[in-house]
Amino acid sequence: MDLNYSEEQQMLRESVERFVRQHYAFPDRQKRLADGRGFSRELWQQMAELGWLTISLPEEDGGIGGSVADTAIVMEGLGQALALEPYLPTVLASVLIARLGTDEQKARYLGPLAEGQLQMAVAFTEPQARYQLDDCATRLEVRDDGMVLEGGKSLVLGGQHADMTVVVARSSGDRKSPDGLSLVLVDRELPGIERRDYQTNDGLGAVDMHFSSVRLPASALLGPRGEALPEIEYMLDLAIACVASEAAGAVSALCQATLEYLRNRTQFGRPLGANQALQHRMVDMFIAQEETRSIALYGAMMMEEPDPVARKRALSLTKVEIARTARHVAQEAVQLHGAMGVTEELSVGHYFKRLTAINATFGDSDWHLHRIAQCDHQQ
Amino acid sequence: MDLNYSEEQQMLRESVERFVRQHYAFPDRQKRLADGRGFSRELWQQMAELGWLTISLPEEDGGIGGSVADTAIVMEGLGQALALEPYLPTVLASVLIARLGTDEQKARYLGPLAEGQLQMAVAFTEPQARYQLDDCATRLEVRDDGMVLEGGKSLVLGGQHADMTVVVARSSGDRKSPDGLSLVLVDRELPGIERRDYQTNDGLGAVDMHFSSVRLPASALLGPRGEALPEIEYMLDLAIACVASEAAGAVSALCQATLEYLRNRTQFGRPLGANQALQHRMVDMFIAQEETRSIALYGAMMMEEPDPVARKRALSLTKVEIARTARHVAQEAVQLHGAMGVTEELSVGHYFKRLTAINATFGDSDWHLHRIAQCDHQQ
Amino acid sequence: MEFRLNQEQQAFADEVREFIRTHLPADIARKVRRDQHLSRDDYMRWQQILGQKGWHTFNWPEEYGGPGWNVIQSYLFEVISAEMDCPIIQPFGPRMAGPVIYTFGTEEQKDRFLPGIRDSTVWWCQGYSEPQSGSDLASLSTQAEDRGDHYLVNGQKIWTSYAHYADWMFCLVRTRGDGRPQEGISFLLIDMNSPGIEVQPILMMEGTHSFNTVFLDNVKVPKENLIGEQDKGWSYAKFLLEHERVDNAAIGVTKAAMRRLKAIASQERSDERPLLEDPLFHARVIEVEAQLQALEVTALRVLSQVASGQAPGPVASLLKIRGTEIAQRISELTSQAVGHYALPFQPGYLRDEGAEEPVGPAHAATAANNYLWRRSMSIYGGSNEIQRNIIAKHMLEL
Amino acid sequence: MEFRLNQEQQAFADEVREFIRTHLPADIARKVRRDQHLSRDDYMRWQQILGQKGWHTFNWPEEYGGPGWNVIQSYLFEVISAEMDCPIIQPFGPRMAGPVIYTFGTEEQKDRFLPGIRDSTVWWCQGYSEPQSGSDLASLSTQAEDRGDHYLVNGQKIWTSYAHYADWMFCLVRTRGDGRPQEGISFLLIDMNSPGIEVQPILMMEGTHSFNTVFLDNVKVPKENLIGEQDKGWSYAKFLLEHERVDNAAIGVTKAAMRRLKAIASQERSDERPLLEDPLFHARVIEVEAQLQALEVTALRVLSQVASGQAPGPVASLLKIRGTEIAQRISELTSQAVGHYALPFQPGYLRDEGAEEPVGPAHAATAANNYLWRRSMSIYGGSNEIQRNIIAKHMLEL
Repeated sequence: MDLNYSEEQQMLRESVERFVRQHYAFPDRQKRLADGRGFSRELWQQMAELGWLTISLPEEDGGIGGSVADTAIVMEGLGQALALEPYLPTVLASVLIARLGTDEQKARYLGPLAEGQLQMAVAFTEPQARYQLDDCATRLEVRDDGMVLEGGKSLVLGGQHADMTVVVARSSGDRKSPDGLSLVLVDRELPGIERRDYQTNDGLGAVDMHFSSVRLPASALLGPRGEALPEIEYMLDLAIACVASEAAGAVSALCQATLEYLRNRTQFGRPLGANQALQHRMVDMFIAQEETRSIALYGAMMMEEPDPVARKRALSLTKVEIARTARHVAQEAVQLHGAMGVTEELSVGHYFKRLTAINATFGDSDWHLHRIAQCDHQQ
Repeated sequence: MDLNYSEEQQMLRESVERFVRQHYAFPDRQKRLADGRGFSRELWQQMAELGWLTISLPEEDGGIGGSVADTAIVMEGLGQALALEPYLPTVLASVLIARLGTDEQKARYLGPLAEGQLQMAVAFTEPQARYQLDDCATRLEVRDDGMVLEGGKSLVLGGQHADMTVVVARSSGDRKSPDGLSLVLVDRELPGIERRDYQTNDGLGAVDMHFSSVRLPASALLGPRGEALPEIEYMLDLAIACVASEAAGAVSALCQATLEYLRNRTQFGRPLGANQALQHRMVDMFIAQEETRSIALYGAMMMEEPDPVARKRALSLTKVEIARTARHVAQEAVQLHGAMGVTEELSVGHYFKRLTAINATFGDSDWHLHRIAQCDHQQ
Repeated sequence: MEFRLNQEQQAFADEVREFIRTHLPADIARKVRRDQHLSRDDYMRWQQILGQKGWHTFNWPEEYGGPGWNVIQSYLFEVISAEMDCPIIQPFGPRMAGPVIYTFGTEEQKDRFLPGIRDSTVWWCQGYSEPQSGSDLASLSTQAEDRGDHYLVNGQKIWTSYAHYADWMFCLVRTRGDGRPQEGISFLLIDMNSPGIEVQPILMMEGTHSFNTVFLDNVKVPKENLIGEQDKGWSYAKFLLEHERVDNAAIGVTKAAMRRLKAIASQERSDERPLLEDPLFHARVIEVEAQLQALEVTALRVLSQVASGQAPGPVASLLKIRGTEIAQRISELTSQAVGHYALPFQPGYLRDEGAEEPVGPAHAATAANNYLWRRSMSIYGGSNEIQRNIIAKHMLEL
Repeated sequence: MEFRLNQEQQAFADEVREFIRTHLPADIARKVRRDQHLSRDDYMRWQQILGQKGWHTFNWPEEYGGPGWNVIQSYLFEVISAEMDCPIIQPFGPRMAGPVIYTFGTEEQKDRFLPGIRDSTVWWCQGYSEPQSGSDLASLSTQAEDRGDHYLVNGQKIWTSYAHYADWMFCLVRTRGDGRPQEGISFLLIDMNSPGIEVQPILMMEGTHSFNTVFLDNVKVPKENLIGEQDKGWSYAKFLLEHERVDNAAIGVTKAAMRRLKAIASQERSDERPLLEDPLFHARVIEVEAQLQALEVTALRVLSQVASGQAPGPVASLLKIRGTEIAQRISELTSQAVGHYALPFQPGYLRDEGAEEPVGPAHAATAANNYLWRRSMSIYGGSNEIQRNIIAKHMLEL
């Protein structure tokens, strides 16, 4: 038990902070959002050069051999920056490949991913499934000469940028069976793929995908056939650890902005922050900020837990707490900013939207409460 | 639709207020609590003379022909007074007799009840049942020569004073069957009854009863055999309407006391109430006070609703809201009173205990949320 | 005391229902049902239909063309209107400009301005807030200089709802600089077509446009457009603010939002069951419903008070606070109900411009947007913090 | 960064567990497990056992007899102690009097007072609050008049925990009346057997007695009992208050309360299932557990800071605020779990004096009482409102 950052982690934190300070002034972010490309290729290259894109992968897979806690440090910075770069989808896809890929697959994809030359995403949700991971109607038919993908995926985060998408498909079993799920690597350019790109409230964008008899080579299978669910669960937990840290960054940015607003805005002839009622609410925001940081650390550390039920429970607990603290800070930051807080102009509203999106993805609080109940009844 | 009190109701309100002002100074209440008899027989007689004990009963049954809203007016006053008199058990028992009794039963019991000469209570909960009304292991065996009661009841509110107790017992069916429940009138002095009287946190006291082959005459049956559940549901809803109004009275007493404390107590050289953070919390208490009043009115009015499902749903909604507002005001009143708030000496803590007891009786908030779900799924 | 409708009230409710059923344009009702944003034309069409029936200004006294409804009738009208997917009546004319004009205006002003409000041929907007005076209205600095037969107005108004739709603006301006800030404010009616007025949109975080900045640059306002006495405008504005808070409870609209939430949560599936039957989600909905029920009775109690001639007083602030908090919570649960389909941003669908089908179910397409949009409810019309200050000061005497 | 225990930490934890297993008297553990109230003798017996092992003052530096544990070890000791139903160590000696004496006291004072704290042969109490100065400590008015070789103390202390058990009191008194209220306060150690001291119980709403009023009537206190400099007592008191807030998080005890809540909710039945499996109740429990988990990590972060030599600072207030709120919520849910068996009032059982069986299940007999009793947690030790003021002032610079 040791809650201190290592020296390397301390350096990484400083490096991330510097990067954010240099490149993510809010007006610059808004320009990137408006320019149609969605994010900055230049910054992406820099992040690749800093080694961040595959920071937690083993060195033999082209990573730096860090832990999820290292990824979390980067995510916290990106949360503070309200970054538009598709870092999270890259982390999720690369970790799946590193955990499940053949040597050939690793060699083929992880290098370009690490170098920022290849964009990937993971398609694991379907319209009817809500947050249920094992509810999968997309079917994968395995033939002698390859595989055929049939069905559709919704809300593929970062999918609009992805050259390759890891798709969850069912190779056997009923729609809701926990067994029979497989992962396949699907090239953007394959015939039979229909895509609908759209903007999302948080500016990050997503894609709905439809597959009509999409033919895949046998080499597109990632990991053992029909046994993907535990890995998808792992990926979900990793995603939670990531967005928890992102939320910690966003929450602390909101607290900072609100504090400054309270100090500088005057009303009835004195600073807003002279109002004790607002002071106490600012204190509660500050408390929530510390709680967000703490539970995000907990989530990242618990990704090292070998027992999958204990890990799932811990990350669900993380998501429940993040949902509470992020909602609280986001709503209060807007409210304490008054009318300006709800405009397009200020960053506050954009953080609000991102935190709201985080709460609605990878399972909302209620879904995780049910998931914890399931974990508890298993014990 | 008319939210105004009638002239008669306005007069009743004033009469209740006067009564409370005259007789319920807090030190007097504490003396009565300590004197071992539990409540004041003199006040009880006065209440009887004012016609309050059976205020909502039809005139032919010795009542005044009022509505539940009239009973609610008295309850609100008693809540404000933190009264110890067993008014609620009397209301519940008398209404059951008026609704279900034979002419003989009515003649025998309602007169003495109205005159304050007879004390009654209703025994409807069992240790294993939590709040479930139809979970009843106490059995009623019907023989040619009468009936035999076997089993036990817990938390019989006001049962320590009761000369007669209306007992819910099962004349047929399994322990949890909705059918087969009956009501019987049980005399305190019958052989085979074991009683355990105890104090409760709110000072009102209760009894656990055990029945070993208690023989009852056939005339002890109240209402049709085996069909009591709808009437027990009605009684529960009536109890909720009553305690909602009682809570409204207690909540407004707490708000008043807290407001005075904030005005008069000085700290750091100025009144506590000069702190804006405390002002806003006082405002939220005041809001909760108005909400309590409103939902209590709603509950009382909805007791006139003829559709039992709609009535049950409305009273459950009332209990859910009361649970929220009463808890909020009780906790905040204690907190804003600071250290004094948690002492035996001040009334605040005693209101807190009564409101806490109200929340734990007649179904807690979660139980009523489930009950509403059942109503909704029936529709 | 009675919660159910009596015969007379029932007959009135039937009449309202029948009128709406036969007169509300289907395209407008559909947009309201979908929570889409309405155009100026949508609002005006419906308000003019109501105007012809004499119901657009249903809260006005009969002498100025009101229908003479009592508070319960007005309440029923609002609840039924919302229930049947009518647009809300924009308050700036009938709720704000109108009452000030018929209470404090001259006969000429009444003749000139009231008919356009009654018939809803004129769109009004409210020029109150300024960049440096949000909740602190009395510190406003827009200047109106006395130029004999007219005022010359210079300044800037902000958060002006629908200024881009408006024909006229009622406006607080400073006509005297000394004394207490509340003194020296005047209440002017300004033609939005006057030279020197420029309206600039303020975009909201969810991408919609209903607020504006209004720049006033040497705008000439004839003196006949002054309401009441010069320098006394503050008292007229206060008169309005109190009434506004009662309206802000918006029970009818919030009840309709609750119904919509339940409908959506019945369509959404969680683990093969309707989401509404998920014990957690159901409990969250019911907890709000209980609060809404208490609010409704409180509003009816306040209305009964108003009917018996008492001023609503600071308790109106309670309605504003809880009304907005509850509406916000409902919008939040609605957004939660649609799961990750709260993410897509679909402004075209929101404004019903869409050739495109929405991403995900149609009911999801406006859910998140409305959650975002409703965050402003607790800020506008005097923030809930200001309302708490008002209650503390006046009612609790703290 | 690592959440699991390393080998060394695991060995330490095993040692603590083994010691408690073999040394904790069963009757004491049973009372703690049942949430009953402990007697002076119960506390002293256990503290003396710990004292013999050198663990009663586990937070002290080695030079004064502490075991030299690091923060993680201290933390583990507290968590394991609570988990295994040890009584909490009363803080007045080892956490309060002790650190002040070894930090600011003379060598004579150290020799005289520290052994009794280490061995837990002496019970200390804290004389801070006064009737007219609750949270506003600096306004205290108990006078200590300089009489050459002694002070003559007159005044009244209130909310003094366990004054009726105490042998000694550390006490803030006023030795000078002019200047800022914080100046002129001195820190005295007072023998509770001194003539002129009278202890009067304050009964709590739930019927228990742990607080007292202490009257001081011409109490002679030898000057050798003054800590540090005369008139500088405020700075010693502040030193303590900051440490107290860190302790107030009481993670170990709260984790034990959470476990107890789950155990009770597993025994209680709702609709034939364990109440803990009721989706609503389970969700309410887990929502608090998530908060407790965040608090635990926050406390560990603060402890790491303290370990690296930084003062805990105002973030300690956060631990006090959330620590008490979460503990209160757990006690409330525990009371809710037992249903209407929260009603019976059973002081005999609470103090383990009961010949009688409790009404209802044994686990219910203390549940409501503890909910009532824990309401004071957010008031004592500097109310949570004062803590918020502290954070606002120092950390946020508002």
